[in-house]
Amino acid sequence: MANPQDTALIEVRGLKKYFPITQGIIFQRKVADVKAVDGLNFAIKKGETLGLVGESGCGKSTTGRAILQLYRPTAGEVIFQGKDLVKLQGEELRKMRRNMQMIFQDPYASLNPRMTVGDIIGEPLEVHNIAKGKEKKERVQELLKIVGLNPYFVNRYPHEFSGGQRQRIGVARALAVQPDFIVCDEPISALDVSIQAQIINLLEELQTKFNLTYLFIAHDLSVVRHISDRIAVMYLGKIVELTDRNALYNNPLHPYTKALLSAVPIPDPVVEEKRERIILVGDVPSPVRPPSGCHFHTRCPLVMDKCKKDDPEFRNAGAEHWVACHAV
Amino acid sequence: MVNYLIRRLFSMTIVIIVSSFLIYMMLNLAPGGPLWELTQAGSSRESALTREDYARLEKMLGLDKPMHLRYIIWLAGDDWLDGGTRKGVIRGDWGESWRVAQGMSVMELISSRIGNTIILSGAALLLSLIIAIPVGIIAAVKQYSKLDYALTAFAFFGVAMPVFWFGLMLILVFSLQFKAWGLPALPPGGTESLFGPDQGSFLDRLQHLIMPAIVLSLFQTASWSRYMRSSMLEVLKQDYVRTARAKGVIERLVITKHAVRNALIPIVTVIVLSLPSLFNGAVITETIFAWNGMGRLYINALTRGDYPVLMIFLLISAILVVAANLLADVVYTFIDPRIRYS
Amino acid sequence: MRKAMLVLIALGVLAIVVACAAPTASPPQVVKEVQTVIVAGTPVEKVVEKVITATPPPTQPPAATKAPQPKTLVVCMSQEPDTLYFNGSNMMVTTLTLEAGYRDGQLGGIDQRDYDYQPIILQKLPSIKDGDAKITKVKVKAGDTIEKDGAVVKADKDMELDQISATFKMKAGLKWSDGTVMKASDSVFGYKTGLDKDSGITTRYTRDRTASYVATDASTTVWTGIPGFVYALYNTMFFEPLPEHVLKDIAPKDIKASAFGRKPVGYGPFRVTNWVSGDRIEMEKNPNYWRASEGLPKLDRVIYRFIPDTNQLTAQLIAGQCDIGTQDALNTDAIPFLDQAEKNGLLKPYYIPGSTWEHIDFNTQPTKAPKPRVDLFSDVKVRQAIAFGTNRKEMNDKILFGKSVIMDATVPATHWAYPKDDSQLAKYPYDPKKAEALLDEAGWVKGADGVRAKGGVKLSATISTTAGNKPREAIMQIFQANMKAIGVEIKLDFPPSTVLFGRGKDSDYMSGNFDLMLYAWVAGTEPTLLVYTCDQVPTAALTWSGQNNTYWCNADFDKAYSGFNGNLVREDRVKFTADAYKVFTKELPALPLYQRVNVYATNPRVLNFKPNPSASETWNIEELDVKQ
Amino acid sequence: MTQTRSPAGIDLPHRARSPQRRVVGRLLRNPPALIGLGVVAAMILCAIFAPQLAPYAYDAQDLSIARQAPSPAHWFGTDDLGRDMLSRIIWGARSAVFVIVMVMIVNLGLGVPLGAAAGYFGGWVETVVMRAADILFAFPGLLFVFFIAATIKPAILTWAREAGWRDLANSGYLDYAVVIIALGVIGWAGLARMVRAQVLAVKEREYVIGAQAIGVPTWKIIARHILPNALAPVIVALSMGLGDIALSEGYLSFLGIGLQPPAPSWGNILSDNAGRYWRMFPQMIWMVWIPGLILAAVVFAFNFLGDGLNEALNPELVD
Repeated sequence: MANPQDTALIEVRGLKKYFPITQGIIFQRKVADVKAVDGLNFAIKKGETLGLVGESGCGKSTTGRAILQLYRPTAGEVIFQGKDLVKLQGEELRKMRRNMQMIFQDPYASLNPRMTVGDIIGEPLEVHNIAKGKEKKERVQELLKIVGLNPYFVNRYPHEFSGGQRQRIGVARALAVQPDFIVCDEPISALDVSIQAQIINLLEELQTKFNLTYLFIAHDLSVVRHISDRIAVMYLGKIVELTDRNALYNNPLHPYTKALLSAVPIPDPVVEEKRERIILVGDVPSPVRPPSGCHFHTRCPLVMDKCKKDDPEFRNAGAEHWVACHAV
Repeated sequence: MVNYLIRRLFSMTIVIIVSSFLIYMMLNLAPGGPLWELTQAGSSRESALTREDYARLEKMLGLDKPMHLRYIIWLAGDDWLDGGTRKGVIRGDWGESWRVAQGMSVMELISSRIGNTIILSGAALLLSLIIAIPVGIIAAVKQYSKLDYALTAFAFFGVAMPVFWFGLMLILVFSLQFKAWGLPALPPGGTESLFGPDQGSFLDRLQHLIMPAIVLSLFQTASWSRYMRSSMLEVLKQDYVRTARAKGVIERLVITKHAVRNALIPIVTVIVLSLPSLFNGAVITETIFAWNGMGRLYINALTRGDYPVLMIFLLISAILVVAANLLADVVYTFIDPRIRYS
Repeated sequence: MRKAMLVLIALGVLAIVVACAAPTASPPQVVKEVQTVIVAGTPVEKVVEKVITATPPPTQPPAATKAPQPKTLVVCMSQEPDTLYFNGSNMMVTTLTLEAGYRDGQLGGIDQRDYDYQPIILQKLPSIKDGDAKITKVKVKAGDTIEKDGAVVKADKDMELDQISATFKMKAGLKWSDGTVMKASDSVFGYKTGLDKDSGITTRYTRDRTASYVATDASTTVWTGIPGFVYALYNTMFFEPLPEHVLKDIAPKDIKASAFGRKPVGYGPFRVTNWVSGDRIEMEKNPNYWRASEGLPKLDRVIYRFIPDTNQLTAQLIAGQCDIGTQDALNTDAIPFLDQAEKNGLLKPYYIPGSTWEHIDFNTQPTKAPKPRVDLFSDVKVRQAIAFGTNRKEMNDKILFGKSVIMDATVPATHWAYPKDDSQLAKYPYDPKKAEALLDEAGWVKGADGVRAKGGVKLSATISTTAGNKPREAIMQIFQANMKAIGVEIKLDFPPSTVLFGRGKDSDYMSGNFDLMLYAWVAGTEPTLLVYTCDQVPTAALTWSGQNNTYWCNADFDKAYSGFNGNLVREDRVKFTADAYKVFTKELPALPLYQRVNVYATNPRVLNFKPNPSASETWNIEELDVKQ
Repeated sequence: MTQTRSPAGIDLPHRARSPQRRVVGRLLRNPPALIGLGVVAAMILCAIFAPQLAPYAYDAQDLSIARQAPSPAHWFGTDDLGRDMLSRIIWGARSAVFVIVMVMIVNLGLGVPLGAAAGYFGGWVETVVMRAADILFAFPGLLFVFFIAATIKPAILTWAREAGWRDLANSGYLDYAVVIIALGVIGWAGLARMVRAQVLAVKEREYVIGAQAIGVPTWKIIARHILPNALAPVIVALSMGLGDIALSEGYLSFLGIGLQPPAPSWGNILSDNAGRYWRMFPQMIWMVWIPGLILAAVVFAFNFLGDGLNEALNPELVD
């Protein structure tokens, strides 16, 4: 269990998101679940960036969306500013969205092609009654300036911008309501490498400026290293390791983390030469029927008989280094 | 897939039952009711129908019962209900015609027309395919050329022509004026000659088929060629076509081997969905060309208020439409391996 | 992908197979007959083509001399008979078809031509004068069935009433088409079959009023009416024979559905060989026809085709695939074209003013109707003014191309019931000035908008007729324009016939929910008089089925009618009709317009075609012939 | 054009063009679509200004000049009752526009909200709407329109007459109502299916999720984010379908269950005249060909327009 700290802005307890699989000839009945997120517990401190890393399909995007209630969780609690978001409904929830925002992966798909930049960024201001008319326009221009875009762009359409610029627009939209918490769902993975750094820097700048808290989702460890304070590693709907950035990179405990890290190239030819590559065998198992015991046992180089039977406890291995592995 | 089929068949059944019930209700909504014609004022007191006669007729035809019961009897018979003699539609008793051919069983009546309708619709279907697919391909390959514009204009012409008007003009030119000009003329209508050396021969029937088939196929040809064109354009944009070209495959082969085959996939669905018309026939075309098919039977039954015929007709049509929808989905899975239903 | 092609190919093959296989699906019997024709060839098309152009026909009929060709006549009509069992159908086309394929004569042995009856298979029609029909006074006991005031009732006391009986003698040599001799008992069998309420008969008027109908020998029947039933048509009370030897084991209600319903054993000149449902009925010469020795019928085959679309039918006529276009299929719309085609020698049109006549009914007593309306037409002057203001000649000239005849009374001038001296009848030639004068006189004054008004009520009326009848729609529009000229506002109303003529008090017709109504009556042998009597004014007592929807009730007219109705001698009856028409034309509860024109067309090769206003076009089918 | 240098370092024209304006621009550069637009505009003008444009009243008859060939006084000739054909055709445009607009309203009013709701909410809403659409789909198209016209029309007329609206019943507008109900009831199902499929595709787009994340109310999400991006194929199908509506009215008239005279509609003008005079070749050719060609031209125009819209709305096309 992560320590429920007084400074935690958001706390996730036992979060589960199952997508039902229905079957049935005439009446649809649930036969199984895709256990996309299967019991997560963690907290994010105010002003902190938590990196969430895992392979495609491990449930990290679902986690982000479930926290923001874009997918209603199957079970669990998401305590945000003293309220359990899972219990909120309708208008209450809608009002709450003012404090939490999201930045999307695909800067091309995440902006409505039929709205001008001004309308896109202005929409949150409008729906939360923050600003109207001239005030709204000024605010939008200000936001454009903040994210490093020309404020004259307000009347343009998304198709007239490059990917990096669009992502800046997406950031501006998220910032418009002055949120406390932003889920960054792989915000740079669709961008050119040259642009990625710009966006990362922008996000960092903004964090400092507005005292933001990020959940930063990424599929590889190299990206999150720079921006995260702490990092959680996910495998098949569960967090297998959660700790401080440096602890994770220097002393990974979970064999899966080790394997992931071994795939990250190191920008030092000497070290890179010595880098031991752990190649995982087999595919990621189906989340419909996850392996018994430790989900990772089918691919784990350290697999023991126990792993096949018992699900390892997610425990503190010292210095807030949480891990779920029998071998540790 | 099997589960999917069974589920679809079940929902099909429900859809059909609900639609048949709606049709039944609507038929019975019409003022005057089924016996209206008999009660019309005649010129002499000889033909006046007394109230007792009316009640007796109502009873004979089962119209004295409440609506929902009538529907159930129609559907499932009344031999189990009150010792009646009707077996109901679902057990093969389609009833007897009241007006179109009194006393004739509806099944016999429908089977007497369906052959002609299948011939006509089938010929039109074939004609449409033979013309529409090459036209669509050519228009797509030569997009924005003069030829494309010409073919587009042709297609729109087909869609825009009022069928009855176009049919009359064909008769005028190819039957009447050709004859007046001493050219070999086509028969103006009917399914075959009633006398003459060729009566009933294949050639004779073919001659009678030409004009109605052309008129009937016109709309389909036009719209299918548009479908084919856009489907083809879509495919030509795909990477595998570009790759094939890049590999140096000659253009003709690119078109025939790579593009056309894939472009046909959506067209097959369109064609399958038009299959119910093989049964329904084409009301207007059959009327204009005196083609003795289902469409004419339908209008005849509608104007004469032959309820048993109408009901069965609409029921079969509904079944066919729903079945064609299902078939289209199934055919799709066969020809497009990317789609799987579960 | 290959599968897609396979599906396509399979579809194509299926269509081809179906298209090729289907022709043989018709009954083999037809195919055989067809082949005799093929061997023989036909000169039919040749003749037609010669008429059209001077060029030789494109295809020479082969082997024209090998065998005598069956002479085939194709009669094209708009509808298909619903059955050929005569009791089961009330369609005009059934009557038409039955005249060749079942019976001889229009009414079962009796024909109706020139508004009068002619015996066909009877030696003569009985008459009181000749002694083979008689009226006797009979004593009736309380409880006996009698007719009183037009209704069949039980006598409430002993009394003495008139009773009619008539003797019918059939001609010698009558046979059913299967060769069995026709007997008088077949007529009695026909009568008895109709007594069954489920036999399909919709009217039992005469059967209800028959005391007895018996065969006295092999060729004689005697009809006796119930006491009090004085019936002018007693001489037609010969019931249509049905072949007892064929039908004796079939319940009357099942006859329609039996083979007899579609292939009857009859006594007409032809017999049905094949009925292609929806397309045609084929018939061949009946070898057992009673006039076979006279060389009748002259044709070998007759085909009745059903072509609902007039355009197609005229095209078929010109193409030579139809020989006769019947009146139900052709209408006045086709007149310009038919005249043009006649000029080119393509066909021969016939325009006969028929027994159906159009009229405009006035709603004369609106306050008594179940649905009261503003009183517009109770004043006879208004009715007369409208008559004078209606340009019936123009209607005839423009819409009917001058082919019809304007009517003054409820029968055409050629009808026996029309007064020999019609100077007593009020007539209404087109005279808008007189119309305006009458309206002024009646107190309807023209307002600023050109519409007359009286006491704040506008002279504005709605004229109703059934939807979908083009000539009537045109006539109503002319009427509207005519009325506008004399200051009467007319609105047009085209309800569906179900709404206009529906059942009971809900219909506009019965409930008086109309101002003016345009529709037609049929003038049979008996003139249309009954429908304007006081008895027929629709009331609740009559279950709203009375037919005098004008609500006009006139004692003088009723007196003339009852005199007419209670009299069996034609010479005397005409005097009563003269009285009735005198009242009718002066009072004008309805304005007769014109006789509907029956339009027929034949191929020029058809011989002996003699249409008659009150008979069907093929009444002499046995004498029709085609030029070879 | 002023060029500004964006912080990202890319030159962009300062004036922005909205997608809508780009569509219009593309449409106006497509000659057939322009022709279609012109014909449709002309028809609408005729409909609006029929009383001013028509040289005679549509029901003014002069039997002395019946069935005349086109002349300076009567450009399209006269009909059986000596009515000016040009005037009747101009007034007929009003009927056509009325039917088309009403059917469109019924189709859109039912099809778009129902289809959108089915696609967006899923669950029982989807089940109910889509099964209803399935049921309507099971009725065979035009045959069902004939069926409705033949069965419902007497019922509606009777009801209107009972209610004392005889004039309304005779005005032809109830005939229209029947045609509209018949065509509208059938039409919405197809539209709803199409809208639902589009909505299903669009609702998973990230900008919709983005709008949800922002807290945009549901109706606004549907109206502002989903529908505008889902309607392109609907617009195309609709504009092509409008021609069909005009044709269907003609077919109803041909079978005698459409609009009743003297109300002029292209359908009844054509089926009347064509039925009577098509054989009078070439004497009466204007009676048959003029209304026929006009009806065909309008259907043609709608298809041209639809085709043009199809190309113009295609997001993959760039200027």
